[in-house]
Amino acid sequence: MDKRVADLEAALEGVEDGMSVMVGGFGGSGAPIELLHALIDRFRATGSPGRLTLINNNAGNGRVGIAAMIDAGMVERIICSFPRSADPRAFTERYLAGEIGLELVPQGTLAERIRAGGAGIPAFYTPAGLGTALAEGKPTARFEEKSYVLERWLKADVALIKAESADRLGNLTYRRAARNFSPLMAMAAALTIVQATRIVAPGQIDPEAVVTPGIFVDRVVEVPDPQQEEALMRAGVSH
Amino acid sequence: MDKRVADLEAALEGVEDGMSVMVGGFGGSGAPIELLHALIDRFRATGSPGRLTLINNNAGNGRVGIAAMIDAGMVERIICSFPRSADPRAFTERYLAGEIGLELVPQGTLAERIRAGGAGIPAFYTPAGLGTALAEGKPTARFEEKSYVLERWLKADVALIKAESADRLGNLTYRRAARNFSPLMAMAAALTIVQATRIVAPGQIDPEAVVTPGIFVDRVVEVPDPQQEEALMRAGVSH
Amino acid sequence: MKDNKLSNAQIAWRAAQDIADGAYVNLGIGFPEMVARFAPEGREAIFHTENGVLNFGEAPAEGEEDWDLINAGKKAITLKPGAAFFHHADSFAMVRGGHLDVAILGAYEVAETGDLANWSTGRGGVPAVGGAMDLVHGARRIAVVTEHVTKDGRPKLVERCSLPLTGVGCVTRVYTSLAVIDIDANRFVLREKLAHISLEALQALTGAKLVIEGGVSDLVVPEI
Amino acid sequence: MKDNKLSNAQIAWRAAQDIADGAYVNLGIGFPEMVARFAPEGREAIFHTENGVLNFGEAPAEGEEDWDLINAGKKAITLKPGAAFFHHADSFAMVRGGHLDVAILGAYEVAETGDLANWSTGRGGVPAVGGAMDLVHGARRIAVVTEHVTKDGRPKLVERCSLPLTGVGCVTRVYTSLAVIDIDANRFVLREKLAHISLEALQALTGAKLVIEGGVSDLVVPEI
Repeated sequence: MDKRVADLEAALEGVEDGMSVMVGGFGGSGAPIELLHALIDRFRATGSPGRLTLINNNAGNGRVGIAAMIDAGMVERIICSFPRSADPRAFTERYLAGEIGLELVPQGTLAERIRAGGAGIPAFYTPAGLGTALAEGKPTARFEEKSYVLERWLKADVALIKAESADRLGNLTYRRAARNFSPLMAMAAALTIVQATRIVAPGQIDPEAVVTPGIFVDRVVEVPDPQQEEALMRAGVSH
Repeated sequence: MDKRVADLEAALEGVEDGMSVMVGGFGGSGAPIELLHALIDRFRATGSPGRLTLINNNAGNGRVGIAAMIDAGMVERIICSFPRSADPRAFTERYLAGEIGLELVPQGTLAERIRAGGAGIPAFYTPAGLGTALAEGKPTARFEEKSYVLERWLKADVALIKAESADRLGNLTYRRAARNFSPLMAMAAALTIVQATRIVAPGQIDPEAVVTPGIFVDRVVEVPDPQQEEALMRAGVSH
Repeated sequence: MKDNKLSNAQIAWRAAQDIADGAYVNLGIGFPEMVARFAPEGREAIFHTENGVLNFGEAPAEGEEDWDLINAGKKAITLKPGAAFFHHADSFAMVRGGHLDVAILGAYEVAETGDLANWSTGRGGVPAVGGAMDLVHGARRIAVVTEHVTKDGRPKLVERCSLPLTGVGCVTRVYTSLAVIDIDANRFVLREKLAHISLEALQALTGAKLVIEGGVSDLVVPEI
Repeated sequence: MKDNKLSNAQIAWRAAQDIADGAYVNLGIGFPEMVARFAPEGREAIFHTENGVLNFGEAPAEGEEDWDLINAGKKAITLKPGAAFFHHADSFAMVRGGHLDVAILGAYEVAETGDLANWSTGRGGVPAVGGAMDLVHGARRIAVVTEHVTKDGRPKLVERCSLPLTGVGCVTRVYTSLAVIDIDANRFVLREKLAHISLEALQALTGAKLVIEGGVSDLVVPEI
């Protein structure tokens, strides 16, 4: 079993028009910049993949990563909890022009919906959002005299993940707070594509320290010295 | 903040008659033998705590640990997935005599109910048990043409956990497959009591490798060279 | 004291005095983050951030940032010994599961019923909610730090919120630039106020009745 | 071949031949565990056990057991390079979430509808279910390995299960001591049978109609 692929293009094979794509990261921490930029390059060269639904905590920052995908016109809709950022122009302009869809989800509900998608739990009750505009129209139920909102699982066609270490079986570790949504998204996508800062031999990752077991991973591509969204932003880089 | 306590007696303070007690472990791996035996010793000396509801994957083996608690007459009811074992006498005799209650729960549902208890999810849908005797009387619902059973969270008054390393803040690691239910139970109990094979200084456990963050832990007692249920069993030990 | 009211730092200081030793605390994005600076001597609070860190410390020096080590406001942080990383589902298990002792949040409006509005100005633009709707139902105690009135002088403490709600009946204490107010049985109960403000003046700046119960202390904070 | 039927090891061998390279596999407690011994040359399967291990290997030598390293049957195992530990909720996320390619389970009865009964003999005693009810709804393919008939000669493949069900409509292939049978559209479709057994004899040992569709091959296994 060898989930390694040679390059970003091979890693992204099969990401097509109209797909739902989970993108790991919280702000710039954990954003798989090289995978995103390779997808943009393909879109610019071939016109595909377009009409994507992105699932991320945020909606991009500056002119790189998710923001650059929006700028390129690849994104039809975003499911996120917090579409504001230091430089939210890309999303804001399209959103106010009615050119991009938004499903706003409370952050904990977003995380739990993705986990549920990966764990085979089609629906669960949560107190979050109860009595607010974000729960309008959703079923509610009472348990022990408290009311809760019924929320559905969230799955995706593809997950794009940035990891720290990986082996050929797809076992992953993450770097510090770059972990965030990535282990959940790896579980919830039909095709989980990982860029890892380093690929090591099986056994080199302590079995106790594996955060994402390989069963959740389909492809791994090594990207040494990955770019960091926040650093690119501050350097004024556009992709 | 210092969650360390001096000895097993101090660790177990407040475990009282009629409480629900989650006990970490799967068979002998992860069973907190010293905590259980200290509780038995207290029961023998004082007649308390009795009438306990135990939550564990199993229902004891041989004459130690949970089986010894049953033998001692402390256990009113067990919630578990698999009450059979190599030597299930303690449970089997009392169960067939109608002297102990049993709530049988599919193993994945048991794990998820405990996680839900810890995560503030009062109920969730699962396919497990659908159309079987174990789902009788439970609400069902259809999602995307498939039916699911509604299951409720499971919480407890106390969790008794065996960890490998701990620090004074309650951060924990486990040893190999002894992890099993313990991280979930630590989340789901009002009072989480941990016996750790070694207590280390804060920072000695890599923040990336913490399995149970200290927020879920109330007390830690050091038990070097802990006994292993399977080994005790094979040596014919009775407590 | 500028303009006869507390600065944000002073409001944060006052809120910090109510954090018990050993408390697990989540601070909202922006001004509530300042609370962490004022933990009273001898008390150790452990701070949680939604994006998967427990026990983080001060911001690093400029130029020393690691952008994989940030808080929910995307600001660079540092770690204290005994920190832990975890993924978002575990992070919100801590929140939703009732494991945090207190969350201290900002507000657009707080109602005497404990309703909180702090995510949408209702004026169009881009809505954003983040973790606020989970926090208000998760932490054992929800406190708010806020100016007593809006920039144009309208009350932020009201009978019923006019803006989209974050949570219903969740706030139990409000630290404002003028007062400390508990919410109890759908009433604003005044606990402390700045000495120089009369009850009448404070009531005039408040959009719902201020109840007095068991006495009102002076709100005293250091110059910061 | 003893008694003109396959041994458990031979049934397990046959089941192993259908495991694809790179498959993630869960094996039921007891006789299904033998499947792991017969992975075909050149194919690498990764075995999952409910109690939180991926990529475990053979049993250790006697005396070398680490009782914190066991499988769901509480038997000592070893690790292969690239193994991972995880807690029970993550383990059953793998199961319930459809991440396993195949689960190979034992059976008391299998119905032509794909219903499986393997957890309770319905005769009183102590019931125990373990992870079976999760596995039957989780793995992408549910196969059964079993004797073709019970010890007292009654069919284990039936029209409707008489024992308490583990899962409804979940099994798609059955490897017995006499045959390999697919379950398709609520029918037992015979794929392979031992050469020396006539169709009529096999049908007589089976509690529901055996459908022939596209030919029946000889069931050929090595002496083990």
